[in-house]
Amino acid sequence: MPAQLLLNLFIAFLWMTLMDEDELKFTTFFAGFLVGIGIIFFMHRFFGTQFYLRRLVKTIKLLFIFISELTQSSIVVLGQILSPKLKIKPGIFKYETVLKSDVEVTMLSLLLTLTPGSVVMEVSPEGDTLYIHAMDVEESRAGLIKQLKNFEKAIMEVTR
Amino acid sequence: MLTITLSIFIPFLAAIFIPLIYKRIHSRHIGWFVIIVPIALFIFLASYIPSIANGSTYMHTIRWIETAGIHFTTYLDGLSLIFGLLITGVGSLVILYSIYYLSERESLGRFYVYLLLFMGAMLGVVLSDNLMVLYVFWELTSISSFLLIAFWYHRKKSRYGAQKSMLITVSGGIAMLAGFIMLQSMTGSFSVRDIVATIGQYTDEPLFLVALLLVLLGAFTKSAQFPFHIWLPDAMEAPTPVSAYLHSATMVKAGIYLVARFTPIFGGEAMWLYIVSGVGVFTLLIGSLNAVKQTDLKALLAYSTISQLGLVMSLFGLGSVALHHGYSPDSVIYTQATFAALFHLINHSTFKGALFMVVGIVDHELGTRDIRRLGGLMAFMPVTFTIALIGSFSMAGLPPFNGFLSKEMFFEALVNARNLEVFSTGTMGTLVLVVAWIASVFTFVYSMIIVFQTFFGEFHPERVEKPINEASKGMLVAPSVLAILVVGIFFFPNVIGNYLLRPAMAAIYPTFAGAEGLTPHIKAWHGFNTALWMTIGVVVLGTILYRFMRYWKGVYSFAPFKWNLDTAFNASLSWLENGSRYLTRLYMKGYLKDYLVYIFVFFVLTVGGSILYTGSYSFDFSDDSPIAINEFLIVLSMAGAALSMLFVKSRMTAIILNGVLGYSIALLFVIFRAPDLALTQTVVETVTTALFLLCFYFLPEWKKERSARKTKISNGIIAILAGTIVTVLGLAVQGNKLFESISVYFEDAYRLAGGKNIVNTILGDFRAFDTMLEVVVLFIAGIGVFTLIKLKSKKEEQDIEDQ
Amino acid sequence: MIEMMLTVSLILFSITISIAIIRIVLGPSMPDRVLALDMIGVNLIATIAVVSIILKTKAFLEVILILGILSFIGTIAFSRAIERGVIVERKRDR
Amino acid sequence: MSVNVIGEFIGALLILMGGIASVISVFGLIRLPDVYTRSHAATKSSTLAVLLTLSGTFLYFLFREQFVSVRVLLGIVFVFLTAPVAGHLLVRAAYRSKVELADISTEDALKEVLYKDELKNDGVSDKS
Amino acid sequence: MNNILVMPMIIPLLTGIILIFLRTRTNSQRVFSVLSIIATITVSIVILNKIQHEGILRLDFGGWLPPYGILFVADSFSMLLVITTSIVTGILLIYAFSSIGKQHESMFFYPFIFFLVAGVNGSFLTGDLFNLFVCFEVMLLSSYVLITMGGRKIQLVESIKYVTINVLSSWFFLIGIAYLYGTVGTLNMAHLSVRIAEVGQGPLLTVISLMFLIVFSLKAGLLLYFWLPNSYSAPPTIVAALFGALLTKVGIYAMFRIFTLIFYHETVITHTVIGIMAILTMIGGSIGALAYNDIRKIVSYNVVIAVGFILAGLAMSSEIAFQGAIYYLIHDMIVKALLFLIAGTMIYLTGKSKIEEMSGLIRNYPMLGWLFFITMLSLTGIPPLSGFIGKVYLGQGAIETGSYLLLAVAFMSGIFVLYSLLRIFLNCFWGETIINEDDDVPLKKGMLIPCVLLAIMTVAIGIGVEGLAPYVSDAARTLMNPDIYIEAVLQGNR
Amino acid sequence: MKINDVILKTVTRIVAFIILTFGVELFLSGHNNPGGGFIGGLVLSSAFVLLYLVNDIETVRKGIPFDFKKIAAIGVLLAVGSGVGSVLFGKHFLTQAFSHFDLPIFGVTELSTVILFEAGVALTVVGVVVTIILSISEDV
Amino acid sequence: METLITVLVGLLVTIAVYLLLSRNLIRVILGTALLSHAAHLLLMTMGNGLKKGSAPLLGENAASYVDALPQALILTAIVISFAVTAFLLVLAYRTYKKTGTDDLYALRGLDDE
Ligand code: NA
Ligand code: NA
Repeated sequence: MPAQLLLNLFIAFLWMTLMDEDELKFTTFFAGFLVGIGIIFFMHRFFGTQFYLRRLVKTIKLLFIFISELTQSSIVVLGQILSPKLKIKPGIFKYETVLKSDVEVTMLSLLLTLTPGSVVMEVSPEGDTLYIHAMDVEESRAGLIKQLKNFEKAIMEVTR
Repeated sequence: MLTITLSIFIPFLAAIFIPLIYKRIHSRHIGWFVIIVPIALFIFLASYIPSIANGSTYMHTIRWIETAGIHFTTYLDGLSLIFGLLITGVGSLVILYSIYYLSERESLGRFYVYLLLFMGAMLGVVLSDNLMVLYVFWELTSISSFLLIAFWYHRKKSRYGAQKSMLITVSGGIAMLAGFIMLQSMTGSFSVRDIVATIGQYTDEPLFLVALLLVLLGAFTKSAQFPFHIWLPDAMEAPTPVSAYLHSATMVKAGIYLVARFTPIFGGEAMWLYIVSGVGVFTLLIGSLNAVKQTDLKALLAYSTISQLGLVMSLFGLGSVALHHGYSPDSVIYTQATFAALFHLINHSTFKGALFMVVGIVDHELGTRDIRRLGGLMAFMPVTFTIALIGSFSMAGLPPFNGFLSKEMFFEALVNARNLEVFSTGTMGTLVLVVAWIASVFTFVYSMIIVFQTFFGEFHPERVEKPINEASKGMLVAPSVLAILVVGIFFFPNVIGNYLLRPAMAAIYPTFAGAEGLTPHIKAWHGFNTALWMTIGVVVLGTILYRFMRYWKGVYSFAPFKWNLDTAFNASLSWLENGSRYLTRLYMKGYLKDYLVYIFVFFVLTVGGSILYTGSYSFDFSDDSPIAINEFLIVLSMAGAALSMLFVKSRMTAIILNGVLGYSIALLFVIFRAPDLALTQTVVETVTTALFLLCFYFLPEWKKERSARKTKISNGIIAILAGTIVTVLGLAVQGNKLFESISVYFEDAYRLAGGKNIVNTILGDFRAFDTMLEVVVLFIAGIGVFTLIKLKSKKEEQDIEDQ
Repeated sequence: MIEMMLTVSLILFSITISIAIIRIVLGPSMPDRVLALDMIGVNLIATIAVVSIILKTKAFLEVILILGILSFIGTIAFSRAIERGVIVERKRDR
Repeated sequence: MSVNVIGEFIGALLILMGGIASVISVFGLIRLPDVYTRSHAATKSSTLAVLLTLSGTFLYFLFREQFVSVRVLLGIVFVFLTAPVAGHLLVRAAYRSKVELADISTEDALKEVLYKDELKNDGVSDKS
Repeated sequence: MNNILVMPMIIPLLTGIILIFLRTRTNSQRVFSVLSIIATITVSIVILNKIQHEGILRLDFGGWLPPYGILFVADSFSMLLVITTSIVTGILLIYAFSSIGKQHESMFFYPFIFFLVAGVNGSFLTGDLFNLFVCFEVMLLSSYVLITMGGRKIQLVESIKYVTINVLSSWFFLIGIAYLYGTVGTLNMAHLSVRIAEVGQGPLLTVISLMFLIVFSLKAGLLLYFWLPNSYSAPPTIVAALFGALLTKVGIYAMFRIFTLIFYHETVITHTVIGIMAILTMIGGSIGALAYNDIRKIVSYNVVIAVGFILAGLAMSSEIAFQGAIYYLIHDMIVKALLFLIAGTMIYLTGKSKIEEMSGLIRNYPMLGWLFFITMLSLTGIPPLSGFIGKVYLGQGAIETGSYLLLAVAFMSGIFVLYSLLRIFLNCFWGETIINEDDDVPLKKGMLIPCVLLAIMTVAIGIGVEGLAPYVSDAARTLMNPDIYIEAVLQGNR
Repeated sequence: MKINDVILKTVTRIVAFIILTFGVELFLSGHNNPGGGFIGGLVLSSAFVLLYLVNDIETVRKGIPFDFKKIAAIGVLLAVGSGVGSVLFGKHFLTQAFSHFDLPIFGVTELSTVILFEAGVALTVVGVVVTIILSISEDV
Repeated sequence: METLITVLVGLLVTIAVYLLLSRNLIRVILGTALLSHAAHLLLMTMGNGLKKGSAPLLGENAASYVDALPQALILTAIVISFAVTAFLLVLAYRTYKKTGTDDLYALRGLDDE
């Protein structure tokens, strides 16, 4: 991915010099950058990796998944807080993730923690097990696990 | 003349060279080098006798502290000449005596250095015209006396005596200094001559009397007048030559000199008369009474000296009356007293010097000076006995010795004094006369004690330390010379009168210059007048008292005698130390809290007090900017957070609350439009919090304050008062802004300094110096923390400073 | 209208801060307090953002970011202190 | 009504919502039974309130002054990045410093891992 | 433009920084220290003489004219103190070479000394109130480090108090500045003076002036001296000497500056308070000096007495009293340094600090004994040593202004000084020698030489007073006539 | 169970760089906007504080092998030296000069000697804060 | 606003003084921290008036600016008080390590005879 980005920047710069204007303009550079994107998109198979902008797309997708989860669980938690009588049954449960790298585990934990109702308490030394505190473990365990799976999948799309 | 000035310095110069010579000639022969100095000076001064007798005076000035009017001015007149001759003459004899007296084992180099130091200082005192220079030497004599008294400093009593004399004489000196300064303030000059010339205009100033008292304080302490006489007996711890020289012949007479010198200045004042003669007469009595009960010969001589000094002092007091009245033919009545004083001064130096030396010989040969262990020495020590006899009889006022002459004149003066107008009643004068007479009786008694209890009676070899021998010839030379003088003066008193006393009288009565009768002709026989009858009475009663002494000596055990000033002095010193200790401990408890309380109490008292006193609490809220609700809420929260800090149980909670406060202040800074401050505050607060947490690892959890309820309440009151004052003052200032701030200038920052952030331009340019130093402060703190942590003294246990 | 909304939200943030201080005082556990502190930090950020709008200035936008950074660092420091006592380790055994 | 005014209004609205979210969270901070549950509320406050407010601010500046505030954007990213970490660390610290779970808690998967030894030794569940 | 004015501060500052880099090279540190202190002294003397020809000098930092920028103002008063500070420090450094030890030397001991001097000299020179605060802080921070250096128990315990109290006093300073700025709207001291003179020193300003009184009293040890004796007894000799000689003097200087330049209108309140405080200080110091048997304590209380004595001169507020105070100030800096050095050396030699634990030292260390003797006399004000002339002038000032109580107490305090030091001399130097020949700790030359140098100074100043007179009278004249100072600062754009 | 700081460490890697960049930006923009040597330095040092909090001292030292005391000293030297510099140019002590330059890439830029001074300030702040924290932490 | 802040300052001072007078070292240090907070706020109120004018940034082109001088002074003061607090804190824990107590009553110090 860095190689692709560098190449893209190089193309943009080249473009700018080719234009041979009086002064250096950001717009020219930007135009060159766009050109570069096009070139690289067509050539990315030669690198043997994904087209780097695809990750951007996937990241945006992850963001949307996150926002929707965030909204849903926010409402749930706000409701719980505001309900006249607390009916929650909090608890800590264990989740073994399929994610491997530090970055992936971190991303998963961040997303999970950001969404209301769940906090990652510990990561096992091996990095494959998350201990999660949930606000209402009985009710939302299934939902949470579904959420986790969702996130895992989206993360993997970005990172791999 | 420069030579006179030099004569002061010669002893000092010699004092510098003595140690060098002493390193080579490590023996008593060092004294032969030293003695050159006083002899040469004596001859030098003596060479002035003729011209001074003819009325000349000599003056020489070396400019010293121009701006303060302090110059090194020497002035040689009749008065200073007498003293100068005494100093050098007796000095020569004493050094001669000491060469034989002191053992080679003593640190002679040191001894002679001190002695020369003293000699120079004493010459300085009597030859200085400038009050400040006089004071310089005055204190120097105290110091050299201090050093000489404690010559055997390993003895506790020597140290005690030295300390006592130093404390008393230096204190008196300081008082005198204040008096001198007052004189200068009035007259604008430090020169005695100038002051004498102009003092007439200033006698009405309120300071005049104060200055008089202060100067007298100096004189009395130095001359061991009651009640300051207590140091003199203890000064006898000094080697005997020193006692003979400083503590009888010269230094103690510095006070007398001062009184004589200042008579033209203060003499016209009735208070001068009352105090000088009153104290003198009383000292005379006290001294003689005390002398009689002494068993240590030296102590006896010490009290006798006190007494004799009192005598001379009182005479000077009486003589001053002449100035009170101004010149008239009757003045002679009074000036005669002064004349007698000067005469007795010289006589006393001769007979007392001789007596001291005798006592020294006895001590030196027998190892004791206790009269209870002595007796019958006459047979073994004939020369010594002769000298003792001459000295004692002179002191007792018997003919044919010089003491008789001056004693007679003393009585005459007293008889005349009864008629003084300033003594409002005749009884008063009579009283003085009676007191003086009684004192003379006792003087007679103790003089007899010296002669008879030492040299007559039985000799008990077992009571003394050493086998008895007559002293070596060398040791006898000096006292013999003095004894010869005692007799010689009796027969040729007018040589002294004309050559020495006359010019001195002229110095004391400058306004009477050349007046008739200022210098009376001294006669041994002037018929059966009151004075002679008094002397006869003294002899008769004195003899009776001496014979029957064992019957009445018991009175000394009565309370008034037991309660003596020495005990009072010692008690007051220890009271002073203990009192100081008690008082200091009272507030110096070592608790930080106490110290802080003092500071805050002081703050409340001064600042708070002055707010109330000056009424600086006018407020003006009209200029206040409005408060938004959220701002109010924030401030309220801050108040809550701050208050909670007092009650939280955990230090970490307190830190969190502190953090809250810090962050809230950052918010306030935002509200007050101070972005840079808000940024800094936030970061600093965080780093501070981190530091707290870092350090908490090492520190224990805080405990509940275990202070008493009372303490808490008083702390609370102090805290509330402090806070209130800060607020009140703050509000008062806001209502009283007197000027526009200079900061408007900085709004031109971009043009002036090329920066658009005004605060930053102030920090980086207008007030960059502050910033630079602030960086230094930070740096010092950083390196300091490093040092504090890394530098640990390795051997604390052995560390001696840490107990 | 906008003014009103901003003012109201400012007040709301202030209320939050006040209540969070109560939590700090009440505790009961130390993490509770740090949590509240963290929350205050966040609300301060919000407050400053709104103040910036009201004052129509960009001068304080840096403060927002700084506050975000530092409340994070602060929380880490506190949780380290709570967890291990020592907040900066010389050498971690791992 | 111009686009700018609408933008400003949306910004202000977002801010107001942020304020409300904030108050609700702090309500949770008071109301919830233990630090773990309260941490949920707090993290919500962070995310929601700040997200809303800063977005509002961003919009406001964008529409009002046509100013793209990188700092505000960075601020949002920052809060997103750090708030969950902070929450995670705190909860972990709480658990490791043996702050008890509320009584209503039903499950504790961590205890057996973290306090294995103690459980074995005591045989009693002792979290404090 | 007089860039030379900044040198007495910048040279020590730069030296301090550069020495940091020379941490392990002890010898280079020493050589460099000596050279730079000599440079400081030289520069200061040049400035002082320049003032005599050109009048008060000023240096506007960054070229910003007063009252907007910060500036250094050098008049005779400040330069005399700067010179004395530098000389005393130089001499103390020599003592440090042989006494402080490798460990300290490699832990930035010399840099902190130089920072301290920079702070002190800066305080003497600055013409800006807030900058004075900052200079104070430079000085204080260095002093905090120096007082704790070595980290012995007693040092730590005492420095907690020292630091806390100084933090508090700095706080008073800061809020004092705040109030003053709020009222008068400026920070430049001359400008403050002008503005206050313009509207008159009303009650509020008088109250504010008392805030400064508190601050400087704390620093100087005027009445609020209770922190001083213990603090000055804790650190190593050389540090104690530096503190005893220099630190309180900065407070005294500031007191003089502020109450002669800015708040000189309501003397009935302010100067009376100062006078009362001076009297109480002298009394407290005097009884304190008698209360202890620990020589460090005795010596420290002597510092207190001198503070009262000097500030009595301020309370009198006449030109001649100022002269006396200035003379005495210079004298005290030198002789107190000497006194502390000797006391420290005694402790070093015997391993004891109580007077009853020492005896007969003069036999083994005659030179030291006589140096102490001279010190004692000099402090008592015995002529012709340096303490004398100050005393005379102060006495004249007291009489001139009718301050008889001050006069009485000031002169009496001399007796207490004498007595307290006599106790040391009699008990420690005289008496039976109790040290065995074998236990005899050799007295290093490096420790003795500085003492001798200081003793020579006290004698030289005493005898050669006239050499100082033009400077001192110029200094006193300036203090008496604030307009001279103001004129120099605010008029003319040099 | 040993603590696994993976989340914190991963996030810190990003955050630290944001802070550092921000710190530099604050330092540079201080002349016209909020910021300056102090604040820049403080923010930079807070980045270091973060690094020390998250990692242990040894690890950070491997990555940043500076003697922070020296950095602080260099900073002070720079700050004081910039004042002395103006003396050498015959200006009042601490005179700051500024002028507008036409630089290649940056265009017309205002350059001021203040930047040297401020750099000194910033370096000192960083050096001191880190020195303090390291000293305390190593005392354990 | 000025009045409100001044009252707050007074309150902070009160609390700080009370803390300073306590026996515990940390309380004392906290007291000093509070004191400096108070001083900074007070200095702030001593300018030309709070909230009167915009932030002292010339780039923003406002009609008037708040008093910038106190801000600069406070900034300096903040840094200095940070330096002092850091030192004091380290001093405190070193003292505790050496003496084993943080009770100022126990830390009486030099007490001879
Ligand atoms: Na969550
Ligand atoms: Na002894």
